[in-house]
Amino acid sequence: MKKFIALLLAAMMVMSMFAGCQSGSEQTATTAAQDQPTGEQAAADTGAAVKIGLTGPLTGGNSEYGLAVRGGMEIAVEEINAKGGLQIEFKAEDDEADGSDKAVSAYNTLKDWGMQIFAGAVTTGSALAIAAETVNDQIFMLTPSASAEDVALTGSNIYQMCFTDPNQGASAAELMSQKWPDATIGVIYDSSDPYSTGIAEGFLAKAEELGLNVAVDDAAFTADNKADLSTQVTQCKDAGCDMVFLPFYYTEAAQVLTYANTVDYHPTFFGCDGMDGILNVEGFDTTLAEGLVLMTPFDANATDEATVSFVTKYKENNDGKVPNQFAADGYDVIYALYNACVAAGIDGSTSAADACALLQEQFSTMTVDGLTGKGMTWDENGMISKAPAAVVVTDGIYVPIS
Amino acid sequence: MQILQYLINGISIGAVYAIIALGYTMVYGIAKMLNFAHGDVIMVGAYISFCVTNYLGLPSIVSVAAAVAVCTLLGIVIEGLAYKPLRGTSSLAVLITAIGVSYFLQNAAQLIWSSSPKNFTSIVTMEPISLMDGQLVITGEVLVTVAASIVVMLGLTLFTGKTRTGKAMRAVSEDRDAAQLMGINVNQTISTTFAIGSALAAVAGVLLCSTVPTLMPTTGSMPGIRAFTAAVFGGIGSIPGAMLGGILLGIIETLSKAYLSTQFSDAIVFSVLIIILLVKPAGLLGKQVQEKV
Amino acid sequence: MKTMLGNMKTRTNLVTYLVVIAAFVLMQVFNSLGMLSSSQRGYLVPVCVYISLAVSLNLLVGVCGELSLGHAGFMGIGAFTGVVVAAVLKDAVAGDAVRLVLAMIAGGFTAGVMGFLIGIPVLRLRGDYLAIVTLAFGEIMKNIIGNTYAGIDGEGFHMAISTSKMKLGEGGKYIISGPLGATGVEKIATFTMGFVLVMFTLFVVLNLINSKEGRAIKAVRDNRIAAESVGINVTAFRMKAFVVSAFLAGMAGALFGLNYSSMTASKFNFNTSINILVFVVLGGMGNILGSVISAAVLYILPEAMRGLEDFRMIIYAVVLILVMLFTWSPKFKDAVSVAGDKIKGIFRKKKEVGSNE
Amino acid sequence: MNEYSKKMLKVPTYNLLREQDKDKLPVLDVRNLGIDFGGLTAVDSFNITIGPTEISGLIGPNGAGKTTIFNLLTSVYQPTRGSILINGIDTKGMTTHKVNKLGIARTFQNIRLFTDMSALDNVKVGLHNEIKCPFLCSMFHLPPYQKAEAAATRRAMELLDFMGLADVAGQKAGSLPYGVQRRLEIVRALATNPSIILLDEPAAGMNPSETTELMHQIRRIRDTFHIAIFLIEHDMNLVMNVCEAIAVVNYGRIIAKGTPEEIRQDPAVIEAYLGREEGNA
Repeated sequence: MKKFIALLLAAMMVMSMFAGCQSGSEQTATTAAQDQPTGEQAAADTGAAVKIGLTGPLTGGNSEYGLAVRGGMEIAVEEINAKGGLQIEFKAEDDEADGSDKAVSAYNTLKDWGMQIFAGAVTTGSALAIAAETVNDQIFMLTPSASAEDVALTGSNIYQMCFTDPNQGASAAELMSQKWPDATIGVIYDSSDPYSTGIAEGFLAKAEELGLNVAVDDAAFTADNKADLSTQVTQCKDAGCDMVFLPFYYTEAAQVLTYANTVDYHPTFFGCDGMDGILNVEGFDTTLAEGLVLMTPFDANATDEATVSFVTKYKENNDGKVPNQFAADGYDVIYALYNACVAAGIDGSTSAADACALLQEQFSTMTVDGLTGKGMTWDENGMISKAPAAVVVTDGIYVPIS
Repeated sequence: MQILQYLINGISIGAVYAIIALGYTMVYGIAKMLNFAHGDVIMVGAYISFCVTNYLGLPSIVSVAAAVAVCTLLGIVIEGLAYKPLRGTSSLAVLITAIGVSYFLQNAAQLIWSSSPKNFTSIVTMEPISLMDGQLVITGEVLVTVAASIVVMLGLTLFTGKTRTGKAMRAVSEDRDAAQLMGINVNQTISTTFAIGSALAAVAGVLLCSTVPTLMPTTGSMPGIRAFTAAVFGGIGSIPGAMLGGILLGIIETLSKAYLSTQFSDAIVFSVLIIILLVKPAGLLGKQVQEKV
Repeated sequence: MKTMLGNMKTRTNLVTYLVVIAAFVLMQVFNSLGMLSSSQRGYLVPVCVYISLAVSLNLLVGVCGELSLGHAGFMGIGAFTGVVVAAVLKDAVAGDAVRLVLAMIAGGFTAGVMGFLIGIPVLRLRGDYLAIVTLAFGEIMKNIIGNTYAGIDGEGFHMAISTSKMKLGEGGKYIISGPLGATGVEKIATFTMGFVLVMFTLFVVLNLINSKEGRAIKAVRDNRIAAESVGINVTAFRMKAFVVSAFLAGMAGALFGLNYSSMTASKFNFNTSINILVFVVLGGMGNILGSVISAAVLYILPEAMRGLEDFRMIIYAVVLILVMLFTWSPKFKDAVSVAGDKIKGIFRKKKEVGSNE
Repeated sequence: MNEYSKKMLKVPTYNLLREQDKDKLPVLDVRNLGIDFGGLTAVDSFNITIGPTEISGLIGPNGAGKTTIFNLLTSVYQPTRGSILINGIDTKGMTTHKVNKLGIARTFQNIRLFTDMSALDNVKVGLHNEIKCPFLCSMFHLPPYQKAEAAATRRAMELLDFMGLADVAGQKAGSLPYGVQRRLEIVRALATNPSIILLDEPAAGMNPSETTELMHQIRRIRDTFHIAIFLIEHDMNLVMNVCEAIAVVNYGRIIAKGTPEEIRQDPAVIEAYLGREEGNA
C-alpha cells in the first residue's frame, strides 16, 4: 500500500511537471524575449525570432559531441542576435544518442516549443529516427554531424553540413593512392558505430577500385570492448602495415596512438574528421600525434579572422576548451540557416512548412562560406560538397597537405 | 611469436579486469549484493588521480594515495546513505539503488569534469621490455598491473584469513544471523568491506587508466560489467577466482579478436562464459553450495 | 473465507484491467480533443511497450524470483523480427493493422523460441549465475544483430552477417544494415495496438499467475525443495515462465520497432534491461498493477524533467535512490507505521475520553 | 551367499512386512543404500522393505543419518551405493519430482510450507499433477481447466477436513501455529496421492495432547488411504504406540530392526540409544 502511495506521489509529480513544462516553456519564450530588449526591438522590424532546435547527446557517453555542437551553435546565435535584424531563438534537447524513442521524444519536445527549423541531430542514429519525422512534419532539417548517407536520402527536406561517410572514405582512399601509392594499409574501425563502419566500407570499396594494398581490413572493435585496442594494433603491426587508417573519433584514436608508441610501432596514421580534437585532449602527449594525417574541414589553429574569433569565444564560454569540428559544424549550420532565412525572408511568423519549402529552394542554389569550408554547396540529395582538406600534424599544429 | 604478443595483451587487459573483479567479488562475498556502482567508483578514483597529478603537479604516488583516500570515503558515504538503510530487505532493492548511485556518479562526474575525454598519464614510468628485436613487447603497465593484482589477491586472502576483522567478514559472509549472535557488529563489518572495496576500486581505476588512457565519465561502466563477468567466471565470492576469471577473460577476449573475429568477439566471449557456467555452474573456483534439507 | 480469497484476487485483477482501460480511454479522449502535445502523443506507444516489458519481466523476477538482466535482448529480437516481417509482408498483406499483428506475433514467436533455446542450458543455473548468463545472452544478441544485414530485392529476402556477403539485386532495399540498424522502417504502430498489447500481456500474465501453473511457480519460489517433493517439475516451470516472458517481450519489441523509422541494436543493451528491471522492482515484485504504473511513471519522469536541462539525469538518479529508500527501507516503514499508530492512538484516546463522559 | 544377504545376517533378520502384505509387492524396497559426503560415509548398508499398508518407524540418536536417508529416498541426494525401488521401480538418477510421481511423498523436519500461500493453495500445489489440463488450456482459463480446478478445490477441502484443518483453509500457511503447520504438511503430501508417505519428526514441537491426536491421525491415514507410512520420530511414546515395525540407525547403519517389543529389549539399541536415557532415569 505504501509503495502504491509512493508511486501515486511520483505520478502526481510527473503530472505537475507536465503542466509545469507547458506553462514553463511559454514563460521561457516570453522571458527570452524580455531579456533582449534590443533584440526584441530589432526583431519588431522583421517579425518575431526564428526558432531553431537541436537534439544531441547532452548526457551519457557521447555527450561531448552533443555539447560541442551546442557550444558552437550558441556562439553563432549570440553573434547573430547581437547584430540586430533577424533574431534566432535556440533550444537544445538531450537525445542521449539514442536511435529511437528518446530521439523522437527530444524532437517532439522541440516541436511543442514551436521549432520552425531543425538543426540536428548530432549523431547518425538519432538523426535517422528523427529524419522520417521531419519529412512528415515538413520541417527543414540541416544536420551538423550526422554523416550517414541514409540521413539525407530520407527526404528532400534534409541537408547535411558534414561529409557523408562513404564519400569521406573514398576521398581518403584517393588521397592515399596519390600520396602513398605503395603503402601497406591496415584499417581499424568500430563495427558498432555506423559512422566508422560507413567510412571503412567506403574506403575499402574505393581502395579495391584503386588497387591499394590493404593488408588488414577486419581489425574491428565495438563500443563494448574498446577498452582494449592493443590486439587491433598488433594485427596491423604483424601484417607489416606502414599506414594505418583510423576512421573513428579521437577518443579511441588517442588510445591507439599511445599503445602503438609503447610497442614502438610507428606507421603513418590516417584519420578522418572525427580525429579532429586529438591535439586538445587534456593530458595527451601531442608528440605522439606527430606525422598524423587527417582529413578535417576545420582547424582551430587557423589564423583567419573568423576562426580566431570563434575559437576565442568558444574558449570563453567553455572553460578554455578548444573547439573541435563538431563545434565548428554547429556554428556553420546556424549561419547557413540564418543566411538562407534572411535571403528567403523567413522570420518567426513563417510556418514551419513554408520555411521548409523556402529553405529547400535556398539550399539547392546557395553557396556558403564557413569555418569548415569555403564555397560549400549542396546537391539535390542534400549532401554537401566542400573541398576535403587533408592536413598533417607537424610540431603540434595542422599543416595542409598540398 | 604473434600468439605470445596476443597473450601478453590479453593478460594486460585481463589483469585490469582481475583487479576490478577482486573488489566486486569481495563486496559480493560479504555483503551479498551486486554493487553495479563499483565501476563508477573506479572512474572517480581515476579522475582524482588525474587531477592531483595534472592540476596540483604532485607525484603519481601521492595521486594514488589521494584517489584511495577519496574513494574510501566515497564508498563509506555511499554505503551509509544508499545501501545501509536497505539492509535486510530484498537484494534486488539494493541492486536498483546501486544502479541509481551509478547514474548519479556518472552524471556528477560529467558536471564536475565535463564529458570531454582526458588522456590519463600512466603512473608507470618503467620502460617497456622489448624482446626478440621488438617483436614482443611487454609494457611496464602489464607488469605493474599483474603484480598489483597478485599483491591485492594475496593481501585479501591473508586479510580475510588471519586478521580479526577479516575473520569477522568471513563469518558475516557465511551466516549473518549467526555472526550477529557471536557478537560481531555486522553493520560495521559490511561498512568496512565497502571501504576496502572502494579503496581497491581507486587502485583499479588508476591501473585501468594507465593501461587504457582514455578517461571519461563512462570509463568505468563497461570494464565494470566485464569485471563482474570475470568475477562470476571465476566463481563470485572467491578471491583467487576473481583473479583467474579476470586474466582468462582478458586472454579469451584478445585471442578471439586475433584469431576468430573482431566483429563478433563480444558474442564469443560471452558464449564462452555461458559454456563455462554450464560445465561449472558455480564458476571456475566457486563452491557449489548444497542446500540443507 | 475461501470464496472471499478468490474474490480478492479477481478484484485486484479487475482493478488492474480497469486502470489500464480507463487510462486508454482518457488518453484517447484527450487526444481527440487535441489536448495532447506532440511529445505527449509520442509517449503513448513506448509507454505501452514498456508496460508490457515490465509486466512480462515481473513474471520472471517478481513471480518466479529469477533475476534476468537480458530482457532487452528478447525485446531486440522481437523488434528486428517484427521490422523484417512487416517489410517482407508489405505487398502480401493489405491492412496495416493486420501486418502489425502478424509482425508482433512473429516477433513474439522468435523471441519465445530463442528463450526456449537458451532456456535449455541456462535454467540449470540459479540466482546471480542466471542473472549473468541472461546478461551475457543480451550482449550476444546485441552483438549479432549489430552485424546483421537483411534486405529484399526482386528475388526475395536476403540475410547475411557481413556486407561483403550481402549483394542485393536491382531495386533491392536494405531493411537492416549492420551498425546502422533498421532504417526506413514504415511506422505502423498505433496507440490502440499498444493498448491491445498491454491488455493481452496482462491477460496472459494474470491468468498464468492465477492458474495452477502460477501456483506451482509461486511454490517453487517459496520453497523449491518442498515444491519438488510434491511432484512439481521445477525446471519445466522456470522454462514455461521464461518462454512466456520472452514471447511477450518479443511482441512488445516488435511494436516498439514499428513505431520508429529507425532503430539500432545498441538500443537493446544492458542499460535498457536494467531500466525495465527498475520498473519492476519499484512497482513491487509480483505486483502487476505496480509494474504498470511504475513503468508509465518512470518512463515519463526523465522526459518530464527536460526543463532541468543538464541536471536532468543526475536528479533522476537522486529521485530513483530516494524512491527506493522510501519504499523499501525498513526504518522508513517503521516510521510510517509508528506515525500511523500514533494517529490511531490519538483517535482511540478521544473515543475513550468520549465514552467516559 | 551374496553380499546382500551377508550384510543382512549382521543385524537381526526380522521381516518388517506385515502378514497381510506378504504376497504383495513391497511399496519401498531399499537395498544396501549408502552415501558419502566427501570422504565421510553418512549412510551405509541401509536395507529396509516396507509393505503397502505398514506403519514403520526410523529411530536413532541425533546425527545418526535419519534425515539423510529420507533425502536419499526422495532423490534430494543421489546415493553413492545401493538401490531404491518404489513400487518396484528403481529410482536411480531420477529427480525429486519424478520420484514423487512414483508414489513417495514426504514432510520435512524443519517445516517447508509455501508460507506466503493459503493453506488451501498449499494443498492444491500438492494436487498439481492431479489437475490434468494442457498448459495453454490453463493459461487461458478455458472451461476444462476451470472444471478441473473446481474439482481440485473440492478434493483439497476434503483432505484438509480429514486432518481437521478445514477452518484454516483460507489462512496464510506461514501464520498458522506450529502443530497445525505440521499437519498441513502431511495433507499436502497426501494430496500427491502417494503409496508411501515419509514423516520427518511429525510430532516435534507438539504438546502431549496434540501428539496423541497425531497418533490417531497417522493410523487413520493408513486406514483411509491404504498407504504405507514411514516416520522419523524422537517421541518414543509415539513410535512405540503407532509403529508396527521399527528400524534403529546409528552412524548411518542399521543396528536393529523389529517390532516395538523387540526393539525395546534389543541390547544393541539399549546400549546405543535407549540405554543412555534409561541410565539417566
